[in-house]
Amino acid sequence: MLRELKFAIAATVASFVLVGPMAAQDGTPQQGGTLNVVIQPEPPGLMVGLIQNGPTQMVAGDIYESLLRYDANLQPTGQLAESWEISEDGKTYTFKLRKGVVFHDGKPFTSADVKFSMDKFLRESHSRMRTYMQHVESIETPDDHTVVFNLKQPFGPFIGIFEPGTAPMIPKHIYEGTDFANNPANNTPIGTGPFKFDEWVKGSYIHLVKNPDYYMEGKPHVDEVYYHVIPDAASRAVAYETGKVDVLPGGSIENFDVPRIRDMENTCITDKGWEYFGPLSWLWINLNNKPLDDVKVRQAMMHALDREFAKDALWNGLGKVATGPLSSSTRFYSDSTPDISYDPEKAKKLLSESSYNGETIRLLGLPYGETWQRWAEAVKQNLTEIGIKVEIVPSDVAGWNQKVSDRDFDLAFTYLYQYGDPALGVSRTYMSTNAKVGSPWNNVANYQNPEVDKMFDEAALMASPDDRAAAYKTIQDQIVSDVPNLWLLELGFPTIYRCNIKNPVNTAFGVNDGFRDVWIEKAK
Amino acid sequence: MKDFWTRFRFNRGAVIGLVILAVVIATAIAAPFIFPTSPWKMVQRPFLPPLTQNGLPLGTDALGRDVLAGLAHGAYVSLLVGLVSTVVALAIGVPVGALAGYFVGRVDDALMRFTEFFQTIPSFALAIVLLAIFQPSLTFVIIAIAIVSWPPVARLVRGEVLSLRTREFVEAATLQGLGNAQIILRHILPNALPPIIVLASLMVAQAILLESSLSFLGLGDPNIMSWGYMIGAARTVIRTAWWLSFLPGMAILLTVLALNLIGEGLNDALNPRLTRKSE
Amino acid sequence: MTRFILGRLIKAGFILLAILIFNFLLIHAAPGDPAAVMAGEAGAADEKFLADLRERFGLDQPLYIQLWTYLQGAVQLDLGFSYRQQMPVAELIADRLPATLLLTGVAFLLSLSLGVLAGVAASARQGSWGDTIISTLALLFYATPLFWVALMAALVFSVWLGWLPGFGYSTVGAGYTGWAHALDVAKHLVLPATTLGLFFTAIYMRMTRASMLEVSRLDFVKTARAKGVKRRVILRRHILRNALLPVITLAGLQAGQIFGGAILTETVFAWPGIGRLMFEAINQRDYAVILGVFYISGAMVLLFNLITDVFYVIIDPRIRLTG
Amino acid sequence: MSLLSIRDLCIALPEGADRKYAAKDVSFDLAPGEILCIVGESGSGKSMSANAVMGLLPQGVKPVGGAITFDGQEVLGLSERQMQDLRGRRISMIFQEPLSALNPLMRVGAQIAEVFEAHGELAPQERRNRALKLLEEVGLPDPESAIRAYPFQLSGGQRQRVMIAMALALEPDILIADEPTTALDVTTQAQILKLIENLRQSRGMAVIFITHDFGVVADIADRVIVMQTGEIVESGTADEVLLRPQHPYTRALIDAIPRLNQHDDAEQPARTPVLSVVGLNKTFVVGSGKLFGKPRVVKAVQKVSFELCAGETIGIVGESGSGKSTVGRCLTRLINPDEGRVMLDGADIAHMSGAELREKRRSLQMIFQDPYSSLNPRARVSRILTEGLISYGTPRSEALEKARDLLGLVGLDPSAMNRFPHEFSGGQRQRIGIARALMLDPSIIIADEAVSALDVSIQAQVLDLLADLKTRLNLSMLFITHDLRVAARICDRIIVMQKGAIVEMGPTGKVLHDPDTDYTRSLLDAIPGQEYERALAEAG
Repeated sequence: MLRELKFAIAATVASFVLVGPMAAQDGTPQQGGTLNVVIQPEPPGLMVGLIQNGPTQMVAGDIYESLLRYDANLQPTGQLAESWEISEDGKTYTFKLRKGVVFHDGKPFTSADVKFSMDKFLRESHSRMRTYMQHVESIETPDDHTVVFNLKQPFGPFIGIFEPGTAPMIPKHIYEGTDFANNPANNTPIGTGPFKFDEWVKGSYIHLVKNPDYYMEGKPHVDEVYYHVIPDAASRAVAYETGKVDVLPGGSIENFDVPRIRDMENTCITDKGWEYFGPLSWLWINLNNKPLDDVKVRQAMMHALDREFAKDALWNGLGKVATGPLSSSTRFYSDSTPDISYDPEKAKKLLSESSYNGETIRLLGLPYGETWQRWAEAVKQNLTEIGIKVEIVPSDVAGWNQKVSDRDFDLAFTYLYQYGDPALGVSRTYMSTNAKVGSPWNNVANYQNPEVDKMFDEAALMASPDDRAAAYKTIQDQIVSDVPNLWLLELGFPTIYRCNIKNPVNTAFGVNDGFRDVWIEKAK
Repeated sequence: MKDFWTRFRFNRGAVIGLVILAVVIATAIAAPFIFPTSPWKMVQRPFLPPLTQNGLPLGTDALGRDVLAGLAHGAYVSLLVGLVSTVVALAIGVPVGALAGYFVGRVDDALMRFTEFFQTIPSFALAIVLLAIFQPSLTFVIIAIAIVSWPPVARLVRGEVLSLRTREFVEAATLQGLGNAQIILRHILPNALPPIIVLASLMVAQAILLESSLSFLGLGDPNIMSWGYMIGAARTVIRTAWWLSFLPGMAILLTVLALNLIGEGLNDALNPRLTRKSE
Repeated sequence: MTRFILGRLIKAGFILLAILIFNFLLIHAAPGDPAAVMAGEAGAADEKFLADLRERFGLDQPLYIQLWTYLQGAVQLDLGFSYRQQMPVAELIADRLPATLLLTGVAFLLSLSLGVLAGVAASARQGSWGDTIISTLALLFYATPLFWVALMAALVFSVWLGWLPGFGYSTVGAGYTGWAHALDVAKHLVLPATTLGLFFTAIYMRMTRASMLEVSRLDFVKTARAKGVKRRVILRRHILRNALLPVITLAGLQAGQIFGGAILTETVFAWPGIGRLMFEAINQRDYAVILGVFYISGAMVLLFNLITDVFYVIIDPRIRLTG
Repeated sequence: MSLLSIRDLCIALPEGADRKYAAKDVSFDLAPGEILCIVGESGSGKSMSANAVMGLLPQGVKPVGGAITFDGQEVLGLSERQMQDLRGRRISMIFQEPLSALNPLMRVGAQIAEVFEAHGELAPQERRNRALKLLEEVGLPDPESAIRAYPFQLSGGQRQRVMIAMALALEPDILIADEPTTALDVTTQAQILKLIENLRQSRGMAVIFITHDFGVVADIADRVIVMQTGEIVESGTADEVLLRPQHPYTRALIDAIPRLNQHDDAEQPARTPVLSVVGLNKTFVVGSGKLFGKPRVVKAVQKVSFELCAGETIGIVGESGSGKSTVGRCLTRLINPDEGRVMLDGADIAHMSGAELREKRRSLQMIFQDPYSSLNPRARVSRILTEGLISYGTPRSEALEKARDLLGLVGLDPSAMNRFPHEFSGGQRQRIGIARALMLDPSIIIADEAVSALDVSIQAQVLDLLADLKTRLNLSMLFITHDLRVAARICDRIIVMQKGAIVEMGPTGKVLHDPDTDYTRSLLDAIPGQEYERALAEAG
């Protein structure tokens, strides 16, 4: 019977085509218009150098820029940098900056700002950047429009970090010598981006206006952008239907609502624009707890999970079933890892051979809304079917963080970004050096495998991409056979928008890269 | 007792309420036998509308689970929460009120200030906080509800005791050499009972509402299928499958309505003085 | 009279203080380190990051010091700083409070006036079909889960019929001003206010009806009849005025309830008030905000009680002249 | 011709009442300017007939037969509008409880003016002046301020005067007074009665006066109707009915009236005091409920000292608020006295507590006023009687045994044991109360208004019972009452209290017949029906 229902869902999924960004490119841009976008939750602030959560990045993507952009295949293109080159030994990166770029307050943007941003500001207040910058020996600014990064040793992923969310360019003249965190300017962010900050009515909306002195001819096309704060998923759906908003970024409405919205008049949907983040969801397994330390139990659980069903019933068939620790859009992804597909029979068999006898497994759900709750319920049901006792442990965001940090769980939902490169987004969750209790984003499972540690270290510092590819292949095979986590899905977050809005998504960052190229086609 | 029944039956609403409640209770008890498989079992295609599939008269929810089974098991939870939390609330409120009313003066002041805090804090908000603190398991849901719903009991009981303690039969009891405990338990409380019973019946109703509101906000016990949970879960799909929110809502409405009707019936029967239809 | 009010104010002050301490301890007993939460939102964290946060928000201080500093602030309406929202709590609340006051205020007045009217109408024709209908409706409202009505209302009137906006406070970007704006807000207010008001309308109606019938049995009503006063006059001048007293008391007690209801209504209708702020804050373990909202709501409720007390006193000479 | 004539009036009670008719075949006439008294015990339907005239019967109670003709006009058939016009203008009414009969939220003036307004008389400012005049006429001190006062600010008597003023506003032909003085003190009662009498004369207004008190009847009635369970058993001129009653029921009632001079003045043998009270003080602080609300201090009991001897009965009399009941409660420690000693065979129970007090208090029991609230409605008689004894350690069986005996003693059937209070009549309940008091074989009984709530006939029986028990068990009794007649009936000595202090104390005969203080004298003079009593005495 479950079969039959699969077909049913598969059918509904097949019935619509994903409209890729390419499709949206055609036609000549028209000027003007207002862009109404949903944002949620309300960002704590817009100064992306201090805060890097989703909503902040989304808005900041319009205000701030970095040196580069990345297309859907994570290939760098120019933004504030016209050109760049990497030395043979992979230790020197030289960027040539665009001329005539000014901040929103009219002050010119120069290499000094780059050095200040990377060396001072971000080192101090951007935790992810802090780790990246450890590889940087020194930053030189031979002239106003040249920046040279000298690395201690080759660091493959380095070229992948120059995006607004990671390396935003911050105005030196405003922040130098101030207390960054409490600088009043944080409330009126100043960047070089296509849009300027206008006003922010807390709990209601954020208003950006076109930056008239933007350095790219004729861009941006739209006059203003409203980010509407609507706390409740259902209301967000209503907002789109009643025409109050025109763009629903990934995850802003409940997945259950997607099909209905998707089928509306003049509505396009795409799951592109997440290639850089490559959000991968999985269940942490607390390897410190019996019987989870038994690989047979873990394998049994892995095969018990009907992830196809989850994808179809909960994610509208968007995204992919994960095959291992890397998401398929991440560099050096290998598609030939050992099989971990749904197979209840095999699961039962493995379980019977394993050391499991009737312990209750505590499953910690992710407090990010309906879909995740349902998912937890589904997983619980899956595991119950093969004879594992499961109890869902509820929690709010705070509780979840606490429990995961303290390793107070048996299984815990999570999903993390991979930032395009295993060295940036993957190794952190599998290296024993990173298994310290106290953070919910390191090697929470406490997976200990010296082999893997070693290979990760080496792979990160290899200069040649091919060598890295080979190294990561073995790593993936090894990890998958150890099953330290139960990998679920490469999440497909759909961006939904009115079809007369062109180019909402055209980089690996999707809407987070700002609406520089967006234009609205007036109804004829 | 007999005339209690005659008076109770005199109120048609109360009888209707009694019937509805009886049905709900029956379902709650019978649920495990009619729907032996857990209400969480995914039995069919998601979002099956009602009356489209044999064996699934009310269709399925977002994960293809039997809605009817959910409702049946939910009835059990709602009633349980309603009753237990009310009992707990009474267990707190009656002593507090009784002591305050009987030992007037300082004791009274202290206890009543204490009660006032709980009344001043918006109780629903408090319930949320409490549940955020103790993570939401059925037990804590019940406790939280009890904690926010005892003050009215205390006030009511206090008022009753206050007026009863000066009654001559209480003074007589004192002269007869009875101890305070005996006087409170055997002479005062029994006479304060009718209004308490009435209030209790209404409290059960309120508790059920509160529970549903809490699990609607996702603060219920996630391992338990309750009506509030069903609405909360179905809320996001209200546009595509409105019946998923509608049906459990009706269930709550009917149950609470029934309890209120019964409450009024009890009121008419137990406190003839305040009776609504007194000619 | 002024004495009476002064007394009440002082008492209210003490209650508020107690509430502050109580809440502070209560909420700090909660699991979930705010720094961790915030780090969570930042999408990544290392020890330094967390340490910085803890330090920045004084979370590294011992509890009693945090309490003391909080109390000191609270007295001068400095309710602390919300790391989550990067704003002083007082400002946050100040931003959201008007919306809530508008919502609850309107809902309250609506329910009170409607409730009393209906109650009077019902009691005046006790046992008539009109009475039956009103009473039954009241029972229904009284028994419906608030959030459910809200959902259904949004579904029917906003989605299916498209008569009224289903969420929000005003049409964003419409740039209305003056009356246009007021009208716009009013439109948005209709659904939330009515759904929030329904339950209380029911309560007040039942209360009014009951107490009208109660009073109409008292001797002085008979006296009035013996004087040959007309039925309508008796109803208005003698029965209603006396019957209102308990209703007012009840209304005072209901203040807190309405506020709780606002949390649900505001979340369903995306009404940008402190009810919603509160719920978000609790999910975020935003201590400062939770405490702030509790504090303010407590104050509001007390103030409200005071107003009703004063009102009561104005109507009832027995208290005014002996109090 | 008669102003009002009632013929064969039948008033039906709603379903499930104890009897079918509130009033049956009631017929009488009322001539202009005469005072007709309707006498009867509670539940005799005396006020129903009067209410019927006003069309003010309680819900569910309705006239089913007969005719009421007022001034040649048939009243029963009239529409509500027509009745409204009649009420207040032609016929007006005053009630028993003047406090609850006035709207607590309206100023006195407004309530009087309302009468004119209701009947569209006078211009608004005129109305106030008239109200003022009326208040003067009914003898309210300082009408100027009274007119602005709220009911709760006036004394009981003043309120009743206001009621009367209201009733007189439009100079009606008939005033119906329903137990108008029952809730008042004797002195006040006397004044109100005089007022009504005067008004009748000055205005030639007819009065229907409903009461249970033959004394009052004797003082004001021209003609009397005696009612029993809804029917008129006797009627006639005051003299006929009061001095030459024909119907046995009437006779019984009249015999039951306690006589002022009906007490033995036999010189008391010197007795040993069992209870001596010295310098008892108690002050209440009221109105201090709210912060800053200036507390009012009431000196309820001031320096009260007296001795109660074995086998003696002392009556404590006084008007409401004189502190007589407080004394009783202080002695039993239901209220704790501020100062003073209460010596009970050698020990001062005023300053005892805990077990000691409990032990001592055994020998000091009370009989309460209200037979309805003095028995726990949810306890069987057996429990009511025995639990005290059991709590003192007596075995259950023994206690039950004793309870049965006592029931017999107070004249109840032992089968009463396992019934609930509500199954008994008022008199029977009072007997149960007495039995309860005797369970712990006390040496002293304090009876607080023990018979005030009872109808005369029952009152007599209970008084006899008490007297009898007292002698049989050699009890000492403290008899607290507002009714001098009752006191006269069973007391050896009488203490008169006023404003918390003892104003006079002495042998009953002395106090009643040549009192030392004016206050006592005023009390005595106020007692209604004294000439009548003499008349009766002469008639033998």
